[in-house]
Amino acid sequence: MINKIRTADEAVAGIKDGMTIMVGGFLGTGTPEILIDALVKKGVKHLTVIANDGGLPAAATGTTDRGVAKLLTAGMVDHIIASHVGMNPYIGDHMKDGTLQCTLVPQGSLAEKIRAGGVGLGGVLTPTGVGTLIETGEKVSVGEREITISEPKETIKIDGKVYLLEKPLRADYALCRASICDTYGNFTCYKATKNFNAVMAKAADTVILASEKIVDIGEHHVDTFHNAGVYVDYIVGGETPWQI
Amino acid sequence: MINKIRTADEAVAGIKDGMTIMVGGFLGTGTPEILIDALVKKGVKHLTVIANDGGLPAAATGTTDRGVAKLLTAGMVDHIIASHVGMNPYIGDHMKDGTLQCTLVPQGSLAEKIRAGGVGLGGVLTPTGVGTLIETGEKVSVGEREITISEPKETIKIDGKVYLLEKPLRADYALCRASICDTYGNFTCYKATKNFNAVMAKAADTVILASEKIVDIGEHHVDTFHNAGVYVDYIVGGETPWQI
Amino acid sequence: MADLKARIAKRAAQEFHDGDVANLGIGLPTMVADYLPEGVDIILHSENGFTGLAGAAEKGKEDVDVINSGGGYVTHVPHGNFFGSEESFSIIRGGHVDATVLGAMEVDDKGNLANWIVPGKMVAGMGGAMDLVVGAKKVIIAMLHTQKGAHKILEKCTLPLTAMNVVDMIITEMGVMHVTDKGLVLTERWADYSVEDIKAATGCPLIIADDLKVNPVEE
Amino acid sequence: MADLKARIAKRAAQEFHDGDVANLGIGLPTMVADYLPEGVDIILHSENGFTGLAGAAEKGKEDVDVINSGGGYVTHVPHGNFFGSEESFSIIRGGHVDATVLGAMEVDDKGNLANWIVPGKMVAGMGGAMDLVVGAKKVIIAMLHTQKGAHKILEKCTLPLTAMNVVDMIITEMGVMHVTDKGLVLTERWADYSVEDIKAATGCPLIIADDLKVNPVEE
Repeated sequence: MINKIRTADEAVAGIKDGMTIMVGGFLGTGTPEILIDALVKKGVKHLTVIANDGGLPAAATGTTDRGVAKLLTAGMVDHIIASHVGMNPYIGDHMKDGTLQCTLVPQGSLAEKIRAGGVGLGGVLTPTGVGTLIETGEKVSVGEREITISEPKETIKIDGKVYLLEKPLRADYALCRASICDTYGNFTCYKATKNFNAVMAKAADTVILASEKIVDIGEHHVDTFHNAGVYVDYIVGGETPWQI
Repeated sequence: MINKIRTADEAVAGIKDGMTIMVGGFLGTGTPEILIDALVKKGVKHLTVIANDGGLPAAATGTTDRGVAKLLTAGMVDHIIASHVGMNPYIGDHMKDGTLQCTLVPQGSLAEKIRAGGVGLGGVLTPTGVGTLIETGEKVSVGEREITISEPKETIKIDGKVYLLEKPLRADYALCRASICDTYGNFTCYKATKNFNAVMAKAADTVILASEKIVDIGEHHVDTFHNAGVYVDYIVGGETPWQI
Repeated sequence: MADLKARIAKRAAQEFHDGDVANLGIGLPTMVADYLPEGVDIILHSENGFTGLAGAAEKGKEDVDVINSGGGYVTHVPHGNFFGSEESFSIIRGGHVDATVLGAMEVDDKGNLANWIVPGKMVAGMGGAMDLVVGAKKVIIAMLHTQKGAHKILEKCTLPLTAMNVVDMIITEMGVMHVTDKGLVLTERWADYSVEDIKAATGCPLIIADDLKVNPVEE
Repeated sequence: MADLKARIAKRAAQEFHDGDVANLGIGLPTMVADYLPEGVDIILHSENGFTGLAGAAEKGKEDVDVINSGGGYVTHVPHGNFFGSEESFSIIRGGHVDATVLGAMEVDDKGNLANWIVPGKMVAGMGGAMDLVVGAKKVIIAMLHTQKGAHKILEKCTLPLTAMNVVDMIITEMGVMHVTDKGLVLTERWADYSVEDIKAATGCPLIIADDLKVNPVEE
């Protein structure tokens, strides 16, 4: 059987300047920290990051940055596509001074756009955002400047109801986190660590899974694993529970 | 806590002539047989049935009809929307004589149309079926007659690629089957009994879940249950493994 | 003020039926869960991926895998269920949430809602708010009637919208209003606010229901 | 004939790489799994909802919860995974199946494929076939070159299509053909069929590769 086990450094070795990467997690819960750490160590630039949020800065955790915040603080990100960035002031500050592009997507649309990218659909027809600046793409003032936080979108009327056409999202790499996986990459994220991890694992050319626990194949009943290992390219062990 | 437990007869009592019902299962595996039996006993007419297939006739199982075949044999169905009907000759025969309407949908599109109906999307933009009679809706000869097996569909070009607009499917009732559920309706279908059961549970006004096993809430770890109980209106116990 | 907020939360709690699936916004809307009528048991949906949200986790007993959409450690009821974000919003957008209770910066008599962005201020992002108000079967705005005297209930929202035509009802410390095709209808007032008080505090025409109910002021 | 089918299956098996995800049609394509080269381990996707499809279940040892898409009792490898139909086709349509091997009633040099319906005959339905050929990264048609002498490889399919422009290569007992922008290119033939034999058995122009390979006939 194909061997997918890698070290974190090996797994992120192919990530290059200018790539688009997806990062699982929700405000630091369910984020693959060991992969992010390896990527910071590697030190690529000009990334586009697709994630729910901007992670948590050290000021919020009381210890260190968490999740995408590490990439932002390291100055590795040119563009973030997310649904909520208010918990990490780095983003607000750098949107303001024009050094970071931020595209905001309603959380449900974000998940569904990623899914569409991963499952071969041409787009998402959603009622969410109709009649808002997510549809029109109009600029928003952030003090002295006006910035773009959403591109204008097509609307399509179906049986009398208006929907936004939200296009699929894909990435070069997805960095995902599991609570448990087998050596083939079948995986499960416990409780609220699920968030974007499974859907992102569908939507990238290369998928890296960092797991708290890796078990031998056949050790657990097949239905223990909520997500299919066929999506996973590399498996990295050693993810730890978040120490509060 | 709200009590969702019902007998099969109680659960199907609200199903009326002319309704649209979804039935989980794949060639008789994962079909909620006790609900179908109760519905046959009740004896409604002019149903539109949405299912993967036409079930298995007694001739194929060697014992009795299974799945949707029971409803068809009982003459309760006017229209079936399915992806594969070749295993139940009743359908071919009655398409031929014009007494049964059959709409054929590619299996992946069928699942995704049901999902779209269940998750509030305006439709599915799929490459599947482009350039085929699933797009054009042209009639097909079944001997002496020509019949319609697909309505013509709109195509939408997105970034240079053509997609079919497949509209959402919803039903008045969904009859689903679980291997195990708790008394709130959180459920899991083991192995290949999953098929259409979870996706259909999203897409109907009333969802009835027949389960092999019902456990008390909290008896199992929450991540044992792959599907959320909020989708389920009624729970019926007593589903049994298929006796070969 | 605390009493007025409790009044609003208590009234909003009356809108729920046993077995409802609900999503409650942070702040005042969260209080609704504390005032459910006897025999009404609802299940709370948490946007970040579960049903069965319960209270904040006790300090030292946190499960690091269980947060709410604000990132705080919380607990869950034993009949809860956890799922990914695409599924979380399938539940929302698919109409499987019976009601949501939220605050607003502005709401107008067409049911338009603005509660996510203020031009010139920091952009935090909408999170799940846009999906929630479009998807929930019933959208209840629970808030103080004015912002330091300034109108929040308007003829037309001035802030960028969260969604169009989504608000079903507005509950404030002054009264209860329903968004209808004809306009905003006041169906209940509390005895300590007159119809004139409410009209003055409202930035759009107010239709007074024929059977306007007057709720007593609780001590 | 059995030998010729084995020849086709063996050649198709050469197209796989270690770790590939594959979906094999019924009949001849299923045989491909028996001829994988040394060191090539693939995982089979079953449309009805799992990865890790293995052989037919032994009589008396069937797991009634494990069927293949034809409804037959089968087994699964321990690193398999089961999922719902929407997920099964997410894997297919999303390009997560590296290759599919299928039979055809007709295929043409534009890569159009017809393998699901014959006007005038019983309508069985397409099942997952339309999604599979659109979604799989590589579509390999493995079949006998003609149907009792009648052409199956055509300039234009006459039967209703399963999908447009999806076929990548065709493997028959006579040779191996690739669908290209220029037309159908014969890249390999078996020694027991001459180029003229193959041209005569083919209903469309055939471009002969400069480096046409001649495969020996196995005893």
